[in-house]
Amino acid sequence: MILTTKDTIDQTKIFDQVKDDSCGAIVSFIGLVRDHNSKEKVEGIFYEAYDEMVEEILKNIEKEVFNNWNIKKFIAVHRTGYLQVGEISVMVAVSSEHRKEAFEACSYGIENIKKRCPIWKKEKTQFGNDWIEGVKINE
Amino acid sequence: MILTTKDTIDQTKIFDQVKDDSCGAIVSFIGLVRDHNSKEKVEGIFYEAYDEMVEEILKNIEKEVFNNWNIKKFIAVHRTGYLQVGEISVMVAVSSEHRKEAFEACSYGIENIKKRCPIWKKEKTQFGNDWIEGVKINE
Amino acid sequence: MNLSECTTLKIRLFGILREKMESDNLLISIHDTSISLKELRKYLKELYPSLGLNEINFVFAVNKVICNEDMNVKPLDEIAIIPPISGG
Amino acid sequence: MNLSECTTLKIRLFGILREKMESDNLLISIHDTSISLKELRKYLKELYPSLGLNEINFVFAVNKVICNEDMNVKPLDEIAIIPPISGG
Repeated sequence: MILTTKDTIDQTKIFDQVKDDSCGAIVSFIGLVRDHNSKEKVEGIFYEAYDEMVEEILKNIEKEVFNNWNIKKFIAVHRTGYLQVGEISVMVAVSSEHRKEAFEACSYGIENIKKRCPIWKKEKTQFGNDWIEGVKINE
Repeated sequence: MILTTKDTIDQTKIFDQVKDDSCGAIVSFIGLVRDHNSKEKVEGIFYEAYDEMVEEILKNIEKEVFNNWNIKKFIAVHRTGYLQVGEISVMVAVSSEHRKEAFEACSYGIENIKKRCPIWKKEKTQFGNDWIEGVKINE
Repeated sequence: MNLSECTTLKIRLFGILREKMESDNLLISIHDTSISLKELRKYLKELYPSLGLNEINFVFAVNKVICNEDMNVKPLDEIAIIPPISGG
Repeated sequence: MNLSECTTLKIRLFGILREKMESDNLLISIHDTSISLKELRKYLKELYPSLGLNEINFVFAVNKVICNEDMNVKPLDEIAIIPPISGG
């Protein structure tokens, strides 16, 4: 399951969805809005995505993960819109029989979301709103 | 926070405990009772621990993790007693500013729990109850 | 310029670029039925200096795929400028 | 054997060993105030063949730490036999 959403990401619900009786391991990564950046206090972050392209790329990442690792379920969700400190911006959860696969697939998932998904963020601090200088998208 | 417990491990509660406004990343590993082993259907697993020694070792692992990685919180909980298929036997959750540290510390945590904690399991299958052949404990 | 030879490309804008133009899209006219992304890059820099495309390391996505700039785009293609990303 | 020279060691049992002996502990008498783990290993194998210690790759924990078998243990030490583990 992969998607971008404007709704709150409910980690309990995702855990229930990724769970499977045949699996002995679940590894999850949760990205949250931090209360600071390298210089100052952060109040919140606005996330904007090229949704249709993100979903294409998430589909590709999902395929790659199932091709490369023997896992049972893969969930990747990215939120858009304005998020306050402590809210979940992204979650990747993987279930598998054994833990090695789940760790590797989860890590691959989040690394590739970061590198390949057209998503942009604007931080809100007491000094205003700034688009974060990002990195060139990976093909 | 580290402990062994006879109570159900509530992953939502642990997520709330490991969360911190200064953190941008949470990585968690959840171990669950699988419905099968390499040969047959499994109905449940009985976990027995040398609790006092496990807690000593978990304390050491916790110290090592904080010495080696720049993380905010580390939680490791291992359950004992009889668990049915799908129940959580062990959970390791780590929060940190950035994801790399959380992934590495979480993986280190579960690998070392597996290698160093005096815990034993007995599987219940339709053919009876069998202590699982384990590995020599790592000093 | 013979207007009958012009076609219109729609180019999607995101993030800082969308904000600078106060628009989700740029509509630009080209003097042919297609144009290479390389030419489009040059053209956009000339036509919209306020986008600041000289200062950012952007790429083009065509039909949701990052493309080599030798490629030609046509009016029905979904074209987007992808400025440096910062998701996660 | 002079009983006044004997001391008692308590050895904790877990898992398959606890089940085999139907007890959480073994109480064994030694003819001295201490004994090396190496000697204890030999002694236990002779004394309790039903534990099957020849068949498993066990180690000793003394006061919750895995110890080298050159070490001597005394009655107040918390001694445990640690059969192969399978936690997680």
